[in-house]
Amino acid sequence: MELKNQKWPADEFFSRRREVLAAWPTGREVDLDEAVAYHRRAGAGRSMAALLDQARTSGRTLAQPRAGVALLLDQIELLRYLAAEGEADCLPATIDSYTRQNRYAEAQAGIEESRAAGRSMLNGFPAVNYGVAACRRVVEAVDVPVQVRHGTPDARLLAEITLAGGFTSFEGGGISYNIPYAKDVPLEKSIADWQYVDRLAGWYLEHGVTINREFFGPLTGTLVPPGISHAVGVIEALLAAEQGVKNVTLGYGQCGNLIQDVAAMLTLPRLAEDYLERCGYRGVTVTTVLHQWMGGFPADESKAFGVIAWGAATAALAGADKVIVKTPHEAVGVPGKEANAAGIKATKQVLNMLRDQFMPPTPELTEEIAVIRAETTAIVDKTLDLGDGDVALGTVRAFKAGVIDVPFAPSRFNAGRLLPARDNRGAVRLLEPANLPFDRALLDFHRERLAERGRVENREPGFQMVIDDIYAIGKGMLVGRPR
Amino acid sequence: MELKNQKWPADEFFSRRREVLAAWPTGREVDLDEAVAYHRRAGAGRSMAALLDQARTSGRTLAQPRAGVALLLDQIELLRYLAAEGEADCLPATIDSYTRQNRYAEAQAGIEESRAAGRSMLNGFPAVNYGVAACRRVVEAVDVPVQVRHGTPDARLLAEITLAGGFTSFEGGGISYNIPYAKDVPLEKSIADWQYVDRLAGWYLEHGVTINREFFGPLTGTLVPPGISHAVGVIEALLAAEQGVKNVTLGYGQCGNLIQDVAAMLTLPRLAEDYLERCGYRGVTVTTVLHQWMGGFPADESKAFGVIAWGAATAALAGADKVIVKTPHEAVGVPGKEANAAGIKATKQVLNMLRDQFMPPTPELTEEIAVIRAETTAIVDKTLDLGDGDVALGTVRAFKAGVIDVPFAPSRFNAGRLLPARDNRGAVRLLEPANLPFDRALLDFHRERLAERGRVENREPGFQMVIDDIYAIGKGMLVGRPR
Amino acid sequence: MTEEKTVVLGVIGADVHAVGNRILAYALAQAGFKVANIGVLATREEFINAALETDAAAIWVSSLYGHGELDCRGLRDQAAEAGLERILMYVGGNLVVGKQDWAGVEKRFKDMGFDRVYPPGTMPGRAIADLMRDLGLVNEVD
Amino acid sequence: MTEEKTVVLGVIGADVHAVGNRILAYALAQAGFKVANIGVLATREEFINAALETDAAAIWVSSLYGHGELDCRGLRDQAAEAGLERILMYVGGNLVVGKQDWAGVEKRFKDMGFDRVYPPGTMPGRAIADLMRDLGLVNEVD
Ligand code: B12
Ligand code: B12
Repeated sequence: MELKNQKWPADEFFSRRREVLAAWPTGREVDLDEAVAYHRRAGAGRSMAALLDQARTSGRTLAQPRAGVALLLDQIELLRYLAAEGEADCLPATIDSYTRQNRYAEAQAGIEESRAAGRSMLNGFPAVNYGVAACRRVVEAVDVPVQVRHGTPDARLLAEITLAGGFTSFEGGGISYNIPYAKDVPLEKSIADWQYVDRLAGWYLEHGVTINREFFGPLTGTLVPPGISHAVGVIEALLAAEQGVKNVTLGYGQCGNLIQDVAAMLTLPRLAEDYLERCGYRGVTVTTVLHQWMGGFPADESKAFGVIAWGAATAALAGADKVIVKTPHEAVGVPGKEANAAGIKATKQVLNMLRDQFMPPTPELTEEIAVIRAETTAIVDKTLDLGDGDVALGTVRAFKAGVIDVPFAPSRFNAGRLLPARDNRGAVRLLEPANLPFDRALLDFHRERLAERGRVENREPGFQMVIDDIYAIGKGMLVGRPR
Repeated sequence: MELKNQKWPADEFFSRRREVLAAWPTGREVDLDEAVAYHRRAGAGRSMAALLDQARTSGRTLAQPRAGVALLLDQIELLRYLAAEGEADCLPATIDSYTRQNRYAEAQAGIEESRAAGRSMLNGFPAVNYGVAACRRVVEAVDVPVQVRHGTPDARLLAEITLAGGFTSFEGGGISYNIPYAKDVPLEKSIADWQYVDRLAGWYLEHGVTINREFFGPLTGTLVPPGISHAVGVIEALLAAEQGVKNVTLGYGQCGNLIQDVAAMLTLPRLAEDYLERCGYRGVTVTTVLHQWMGGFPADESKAFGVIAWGAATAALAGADKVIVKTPHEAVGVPGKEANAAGIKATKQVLNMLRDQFMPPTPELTEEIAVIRAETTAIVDKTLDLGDGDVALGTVRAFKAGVIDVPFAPSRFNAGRLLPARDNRGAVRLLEPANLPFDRALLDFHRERLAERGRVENREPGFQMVIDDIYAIGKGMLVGRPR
Repeated sequence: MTEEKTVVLGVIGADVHAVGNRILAYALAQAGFKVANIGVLATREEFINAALETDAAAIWVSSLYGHGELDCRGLRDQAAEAGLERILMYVGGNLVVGKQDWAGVEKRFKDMGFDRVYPPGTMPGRAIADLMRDLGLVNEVD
Repeated sequence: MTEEKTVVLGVIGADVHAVGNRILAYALAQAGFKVANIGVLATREEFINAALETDAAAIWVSSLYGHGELDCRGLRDQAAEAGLERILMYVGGNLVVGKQDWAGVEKRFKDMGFDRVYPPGTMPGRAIADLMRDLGLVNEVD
């Protein structure tokens, strides 16, 4: 089947399904009708879509950790602890990296080694290996909705098993879970595989079960300018909507400059809604999630708390519907449950204290909003152009042309020519815009902002500046000033 | 001598000095000329005034902890640790509560019990008991300026010993170290005793040694509306300037609403400079300090980090010259050195990340600025009126009349009729303005803001709201909403 | 219900923390007690005199600032000497300097003769419930 | 000075963390080394083949994502089998899952045959200095 942005016909979907479910023995456990009945019995209390809706209408920001370990009982205990002691508003199962690469045999070995070692040797929860019934035990262990978080280019089997397993939200997309998470996976393949996932979510919806679909906004987590991640988010929303998804959450990784971050969070749902509407998708509910700083963290735990709390403050002031929480162990390793709860509690304290506060409009904010809108629109419009109106095809071509280019991405299907750097106030700008389809005004804006920093630091903007910025937050700064 | 705002003549000062120094044996160690020579040798690296100046001109915010223990060597180790591991920009010796009440015999017992118990039984460093030479060992142990922080209505001997002991900054004032810190000390007495301290600082200045004088902005630390603490700060600055002080730092305790706090920090130095100028004091350098939330803290350490980091963010966005740092142990007890360093590190991470960011002007901010200016001006002008132009006399009368009224203060010389509460966005307003000399517009403003909250919470603003607000931050909120 | 029992309330030693004291007084009054509030910077003698004067059923000592261990010693003996052998004595606040093991702190204050010892951040309601029980004002079973 | 020695650089296993790899490559090149960068998602075989092809002096393995312990086993033996008995092998990153005692982690990786093991957040300069020493490119005394 050739890639195009078109709702999969049922026969196509169901014939693919057979292959997908055959890829690992647990695939046999999936029974869609039984799964729908299960979700209906579980009710709204388990629904991420319902919770997000409630957060959005009440102006609250939900706090969600990452959390995944190799062993089932440990996963259950972990989630219970994060709900009770950590006060998490919603929870995840974060999937391990072997599963993400569809290496289920290695994941199995990891489970067994973990049992032997008495500690998790995997960096996440291998849901496929455990299967549907085990997933339901995880989901039922807590009173709040649970989401699947991962980074899987081909997540078809994972989606089948976890959605049948009672999870009500599924993160990822054909771009955001490929370009930062893979080296050799063609976009044609990952987009098609995620059309499958979206079609599956759409199927659930058609049978009365709303699955929330979240796209991974932070991409590589490292100095990604908002215009780029917004464009990817909008495209993934369009792709999902075509397959019948009606509940989407768009994400953004905090960059660190308050004005830029607030502008990013304010523009994100508006842009998505505009494009959904323009492309004829009606009745899609759009919510937002801010990821606390996704790049390198300081190793010192107190300093990490500083970064975490600033992310929480940004989420609150920007009115994010949800915030993904980092932990004081971020620079070192997957957090234990205490460190994980610590991150959530610090976050919630700040969210609650700022619950009734917001960032008032200012000329600086208005300018930043205009820039982000212009950038995103330029990229998405050009992508649609390149695909002759087909966003799936257009995306493949846009990446080839460097019209979308994600900094520091490992994928060879990403041009990788773009270089970001912070300006003098810490906003992320483009040092090397490479082939982004920006007009002169936008390009001048970026150049001038970086030139300003260069003048202050008395150096030419260049790769050393980029390196300094990559290390900066880890070393207790935002802008990587020369020493 | 009757109280008036007039520079003490030398003979008056020196005859008082004899009594002061005779109050405890270590008083004999003070030799002013030798002390001046000592300060000159020590140089600018030890000068708090020089450091603050540098912070102000470079737009940086200094981080300073509280720190005081009973035993000398422990105090030295503590400060060294907070400089090296905690990365503190300047340091304090926080004085114990017996010394603050001039109970030197009890402080001595506390030192001895601490030696016996092997842990500090005092909540601070009893500098008077240790004397001049020991103070110099403390000051010399670190490379950064060290300040005396306390809460002493009669701090004359403490000032003599610590300033001769090489400290270059001294906190307190005749109002701010009486009303929140005493029950039975008449303002006539505390103001006169602080005129002595200011005269002493003035004397040092006349001999080439700048002593920075900081006033204790937070007062009772509990829902003090900025107009009140600003008025006290301005008055203390005027009183100090009259005695020849030329380097003052005005303080403010974070209330928690960003806009209100930024407005408070922006107005504070402007108001002080305006009044100093208007009253004829030239060449006084004014800097500012923000205290991270001074009321009840959450017991959970992660949540405490959230409060700390939000205070740091506020200080940075408001452009404070210095921030006084809380610790994750705040709700429980005087922090050990690790907890203390942790608070500083979290703070510095945020300060550094926000160093190049600021809160842009907005209509909300402009309104808040106007309110704080109007309130402060109303109180200070009425105080000057009441004193027939003499601010010292006026202050005594203003407190008697409730023209200045500090919420929750223990002093019986404070009217104690005023009640503050948060509005719907968490800004601190007046529920019961009692006798504050506010015009109708200001009173309406406060009433309307609280009525708005009342409508949202569906209850009449009243004392239960005040109690809820007192507990709120400790329970993870800013506004004490009904459960 | 409380038969207008009186509680003497104060903050001992050189301690000026006034906020908790204000709230405790309000909460006790709301619960129907008479409150003899001697406020902050209260000496042991002031506690005892107030208890004698008001024929109090209990003394509630607050100490927030860390010197509680030094300030509270001898209070029980002085009370006994004054003829207040059976008066209830509670203490609460931030009783010692720093974050210490609570069991140890509680024991030290119980050894000083306090009937109940409360950790930092205790909500008034909890102690008032204890007081009603200790005074036999509520049925133990419910 | 470095006589154009080659270092094979890559991120092992199912690991896609690309940022550190990019910076290490840049830093090694700046220090005068030739870099054979096999990038992320690198298998043990790819490391060994690259080392053979480029006659490399050292292999630098990165593992950030936590599975390093599972992925690195056998690399030393496979290298020996391929005739690379004496090649230097360094490993660095976030080698294990979670925050673990560093001495234990270091020992486990040394036991696997790595010559040097670096904790999270190691700056490239430090390891490059070690490499120059191990390759005899600098005088031990300075
Ligand atoms: C950015 C990031 C990501 C990005 C990566 C984008 C990309 N493709 O590059 C995204 C968001 C995609 C991501 C995904 C994941 N990540 Co990640 N990620 C990070 C993060 C925040 C920063 C990494 C980074 O770029 N640092 C900056 C660079 C310059 O530093 P560096 O990578 O540490 O490398 C330097 C040194 O370590 C050293 N070094 C490295 N290797 C070697 C080798 C030698 C020989 C020497 C001498 C030195 C050396 O030199 C380098 C240059 O200075 C770290 C945590 C942190 N450090 O703060 C987590 C972290 C590495 N990620 C982690 C995990 C678990 C994951 C995920 C599984 C998702 C999850 N559960 O959260 C997936 C895994 C995907 C996969 N299959 O690999 C964990 C690993 C946990 C562990 N070891 O216990 C970390 C530590 C976070 C955590 N505490 O949980 N991640
Ligand atoms: C506000 C405050 C101040 C204000 C007080 C203003 C005033 N006059 O009231 C100011 C700024 C002036 C101040 C000064 C000082 N403070 Co102070 N202060 C606080 C703070 C932040 C909040 C106290 C408060 O008002 N809480 C709200 C009220 C409602 O709660 P509460 O006081 O805890 O009381 C409740 C319960 O404890 C309980 N309770 C109290 N007593 C009793 C008794 C009984 C019988 C029962 C059943 C219950 C009970 O019920 C109360 C009502 O709910 C606390 C730390 C915290 N808790 O977060 C530090 C704290 C109490 N202060 C402390 C110290 C050391 C000082 C100073 C020495 C300065 C310094 N080194 O920092 C001076 C001392 C002055 C003096 N001579 O007493 C320490 C005490 C340390 C210790 N015990 O180890 C604390 C814990 C901070 C810290 N971690 O260092 N402080």
